[in-house]
Amino acid sequence: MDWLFFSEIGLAGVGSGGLYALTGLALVLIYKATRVVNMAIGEILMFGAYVFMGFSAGLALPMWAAIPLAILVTGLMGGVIERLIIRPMLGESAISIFMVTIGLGSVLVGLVEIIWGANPQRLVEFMPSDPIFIGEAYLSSKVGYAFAIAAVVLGLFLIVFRTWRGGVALRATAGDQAAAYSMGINVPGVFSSVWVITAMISAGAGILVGSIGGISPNMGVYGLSVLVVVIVGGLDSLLGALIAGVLVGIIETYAGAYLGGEYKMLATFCLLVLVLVVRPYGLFGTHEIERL
Amino acid sequence: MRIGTAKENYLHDAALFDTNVQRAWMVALAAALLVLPFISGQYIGYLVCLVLINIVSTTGLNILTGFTGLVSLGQAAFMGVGAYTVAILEINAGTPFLLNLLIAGGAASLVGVVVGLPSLRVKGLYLAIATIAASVILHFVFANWTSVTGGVSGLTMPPASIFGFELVQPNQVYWIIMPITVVMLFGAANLFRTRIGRAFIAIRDRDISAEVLGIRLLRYKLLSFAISSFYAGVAGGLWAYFFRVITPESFPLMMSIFFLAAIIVGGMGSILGGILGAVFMTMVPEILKMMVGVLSPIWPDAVAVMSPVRIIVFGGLIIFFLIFEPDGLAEIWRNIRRFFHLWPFRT
Amino acid sequence: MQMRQVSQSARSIEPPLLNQEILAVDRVSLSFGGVKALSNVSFSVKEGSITSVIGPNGAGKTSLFNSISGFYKPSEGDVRFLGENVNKITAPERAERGMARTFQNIALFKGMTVLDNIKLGRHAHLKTNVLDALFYFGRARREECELRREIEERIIDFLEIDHIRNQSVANLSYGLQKRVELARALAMQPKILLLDEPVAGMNREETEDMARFILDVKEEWGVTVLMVEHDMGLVMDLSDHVVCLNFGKVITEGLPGDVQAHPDVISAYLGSGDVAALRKKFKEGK
Amino acid sequence: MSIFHKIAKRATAVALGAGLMVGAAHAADKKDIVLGGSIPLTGVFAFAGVGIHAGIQDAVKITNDNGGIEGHKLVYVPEDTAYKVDASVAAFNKITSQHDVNLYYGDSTAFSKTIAPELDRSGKMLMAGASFASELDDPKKYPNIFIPGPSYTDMVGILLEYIAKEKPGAKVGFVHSDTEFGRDPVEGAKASAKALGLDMNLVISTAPGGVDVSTEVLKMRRARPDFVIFHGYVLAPIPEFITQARSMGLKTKFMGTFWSMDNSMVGKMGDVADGFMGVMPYNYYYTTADNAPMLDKIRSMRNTYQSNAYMQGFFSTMMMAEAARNTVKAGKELNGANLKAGLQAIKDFDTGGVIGVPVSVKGNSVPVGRVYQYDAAKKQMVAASDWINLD
Repeated sequence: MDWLFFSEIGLAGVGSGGLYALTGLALVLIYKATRVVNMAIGEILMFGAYVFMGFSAGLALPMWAAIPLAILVTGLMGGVIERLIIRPMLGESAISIFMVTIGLGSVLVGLVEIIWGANPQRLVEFMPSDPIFIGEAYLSSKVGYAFAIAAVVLGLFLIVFRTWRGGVALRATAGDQAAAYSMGINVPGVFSSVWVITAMISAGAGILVGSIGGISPNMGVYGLSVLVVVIVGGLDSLLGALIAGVLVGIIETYAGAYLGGEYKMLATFCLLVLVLVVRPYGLFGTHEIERL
Repeated sequence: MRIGTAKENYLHDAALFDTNVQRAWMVALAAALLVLPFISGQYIGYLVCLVLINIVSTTGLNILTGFTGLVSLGQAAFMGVGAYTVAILEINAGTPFLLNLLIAGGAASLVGVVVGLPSLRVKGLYLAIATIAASVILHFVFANWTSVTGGVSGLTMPPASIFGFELVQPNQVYWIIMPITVVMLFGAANLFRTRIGRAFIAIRDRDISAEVLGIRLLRYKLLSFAISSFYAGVAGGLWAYFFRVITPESFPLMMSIFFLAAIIVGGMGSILGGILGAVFMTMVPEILKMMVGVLSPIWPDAVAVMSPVRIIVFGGLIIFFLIFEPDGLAEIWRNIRRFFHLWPFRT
Repeated sequence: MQMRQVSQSARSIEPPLLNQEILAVDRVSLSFGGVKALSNVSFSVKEGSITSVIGPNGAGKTSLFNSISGFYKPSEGDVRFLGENVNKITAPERAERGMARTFQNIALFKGMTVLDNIKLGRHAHLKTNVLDALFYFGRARREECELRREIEERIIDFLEIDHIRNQSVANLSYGLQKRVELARALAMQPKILLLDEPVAGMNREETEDMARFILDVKEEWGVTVLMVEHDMGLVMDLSDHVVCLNFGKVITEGLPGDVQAHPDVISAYLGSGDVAALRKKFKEGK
Repeated sequence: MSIFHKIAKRATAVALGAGLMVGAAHAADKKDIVLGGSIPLTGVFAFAGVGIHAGIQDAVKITNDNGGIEGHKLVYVPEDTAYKVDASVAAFNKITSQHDVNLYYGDSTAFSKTIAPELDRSGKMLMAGASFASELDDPKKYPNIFIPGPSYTDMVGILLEYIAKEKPGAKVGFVHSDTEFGRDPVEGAKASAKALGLDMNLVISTAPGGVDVSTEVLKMRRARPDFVIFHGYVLAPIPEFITQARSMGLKTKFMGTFWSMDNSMVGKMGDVADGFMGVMPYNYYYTTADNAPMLDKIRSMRNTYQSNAYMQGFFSTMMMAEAARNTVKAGKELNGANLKAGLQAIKDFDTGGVIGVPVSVKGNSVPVGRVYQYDAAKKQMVAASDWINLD
């Protein structure tokens, strides 16, 4: 057993897990506030990465402008999506909205192909490429920086979510929409802002994911792994998303390293099945009591 | 004007087609189905067969998702199980195609029941996501169980044959596909005239109340999975006889979404809806192609945006119907019919 | 159809014996995460009677019903139905044994017509299997026809809902929906009928119709009725036996008049702040 | 430009025009030969499909300008497939039911395999396509199909042969995508590496659509191969692999097969493109060589860079036309068997520079190729070896 190799794989796993956790956070946030599982999360992430490419490579803007702009534009798009297709579905069953987001994913793929074409692309390099060594263990610089950025964003977000007034409103809405509404919380407003915020988080994640592995219209597949992350963690648990994100990252990486690339997805989804059988509502999710 | 048809007894009242006009239309449709392959070219024949196969699978998914309320994104994978079963039987055993199709349906059914097992404990979104897991895992099996499935390069199989006559071209395979589709459609329609169909709808509308009213939830959910995947398995088997090459890429997740889209657009919980949805969604790309043909003199690049536009239209239809016409084309169709039935008394 | 004959003949062998206990609730307790919804509830229902459970809001009446019909599992105590302990028996099996119920917040299946909703009630007594169903030959066809005839003749006519049989239940008035629920419960071939607030939200006329139906069910069909109801007038008029619950406990039980006069009952309603409502109800009842 | 030149040019044009008209008149009384095509003009393979489409169009035009195929006009009937097998089969059915098709271009391995039984049954057609799948390189199993170049196994073979010559006993890594395309040459590559005395100490399969390659790079870091061959990719994740390998100080040389060899695609790799090598059966659009009139012709017809997919479509058409020519010349009916015989009769055929050496058909393929290397200064793939013929 090559322990250095083993630990390097582990590091890489934690690194990619950070990105899963970040995207998983976006998914959990939408679910907590609106009870919707957003199947288009991978496509929103992809869209964000393409917008970034448009600004950085297409318009040749500097990084300090391209990244915030891409995040803002994607956030704006999140708001538009909410107004146009999620708001009219308010009050419909969760399953219907789930299917709407599947349709949304498809529309986004088509849009990206029309605007930027179907070819795979690379993003402009903006992270240092010197490798990182933790002890003797090697960590790909991009994975390392991406993890660091994801961790910082996650930390900031959690602080804001716990303290800021909007975060409180969101948590209240998550508890009980009708009650929150009667207490004067602007529930539709909360919905809109949740979509905006999650689209922004996804765009950020998309830029990081894209800068590691390149971007293409079928990059949305990434969303499937994120889906596993939030189910494993529990759909309504932020903490669950963080822990499951890292867990899925590690499992996927070890499976890829020791069994082969084709086992990555298999390992992820076997974990999903295991969790569904053993703890159907995830490691940290709450099981809602059913009523007649 | 077709109001005031008096029913003679309960048997007639419960018939699938209850007016003479309806029956006349059915006879006309049957006649059309019988002469079609003689007058259509290979291309039309190809499209018709594809539509029919999609109708079978869509109807299967409709039973599970539209009628029982269990969303599944595994329909394409279940089709894959059926297709591989048929190919393996056809290559190794050379058994008659009807038997192969039955076994294919049965095999898919079994897999469907296993996938449905989590419905004991989870429902709604969780179950939908469990079915995604099923399609990922089945895809892995198709791609990596090389000794049985031929791995990534898949299986190539001989055509179906009746009395030594090989059915190769679309207009020939049609004679397998069409009758089976018709039988399976009648089967699905019949299902909802009995206690089983009613139990499915009850589970969809209020599962817990249904349980108190005497319906064993797990048994009926699994039964719905079994029937639905049986349809998928047979559809997959037909697909195998139609294309005669099966690879793991033949049944992607996107295809499952296609079937979901078909029932949404056609009308969830309506047999007619499943048919209309399958026809419509299969024909959309063809319609777009024709539009490109019309547009190309004015806009030469039209063909370049064809594929993305198709994807957008596909997703857009899902969204549009869910928001504006959740009962789908079937409801639109009923409205049109109602309009003509009552015309000119009411408009 | 065969099934129906069997059950009828079974009934004719054992003629209904009044005063024989058909359902017994024996020291049943139920708690949700530490909150006790029911504690040590005991009472019994005599065959052929109309028994009512009353009590202020939140007294645990619906929890009691849910425990009887098998949706909740009591944390302690037994429910006995036809002399058999049904604690380990699932809700569908209880339904099969002859427990039928209606729901406080109407639980009709909005995707089906009135007729299909009623037919659904017979589910547990039908035998059609998948193959019969797919081909609709033989048993399926026979069973459906027989069921249809019986529902038309015995239930639809009885409850006077023939004009709406082919409508979707979603379009019906509240009163009619309640009536369809009763029809569905009757289609279950019940030995005991659990009615959860059968006249809640109904106007005077609808209430009177429903009262008549409940009496007829008891007298003509010979079905035992257990109901939860707030309408004291109805309770006093119809009941043979009344059980009063408060805070998950049985305060008192007995003949309607006795229960009504019981000081604990009045104070229970007083304590819940419903006193004005209670007075009004009592007045209406008299 | 002098007047003399202008006149000369116009004269040429008139002569050409006259020739064209003669050819057209000539062709009019002979039956058209139809080349059908399932072309992925849209979808994930569109970048190739568009090139293929242009290549076929130009080759058809040139053929007809030169009097067609023994007087028969070549007609190209394409249909978009979006790189989906069912759409491809639909296109095939549509085209064959509307035209009398003798030649066909298919867009994928799966399509080729799907339609092969139908080709055998109808016995009317010869088919080439975008697939170089080794499995198709079997005249017995696929009598009506050919590969317009070396099979994937042959491509890797050419690379391995080059490696063996450059550095005998070198350590070689093989990185492929976990798809039918990617897995195709794995077994063949292992066998020929062994035969050539190379040490293939690293075989990695990557998940399709997988974004993160850092674990794969970790494996590479341990195996320290002298050469790594990528197969089954167009672009991603090759650049990231190379970037990380370079940042770890590996001196490995990286190579690709045909579909990752397009000049503009390699250019997109950025800094790490320099030194990227690979096998390509054809010359590039910009290759200047003596005695390459076809390349001149292409450049005169299209003044911007054309992809390697263009060359592929162009060469496929040339080969199909040549096979048809041989058949017509032999006075035989145009059908699958005769066309295949006509194809196999192609010996030392001068492609006018599309391929730098005279080509011959062996089995179902044309196993010839050349190793190129990217020169960042020129922004071009330049030849790194002579033409290699596999036997």
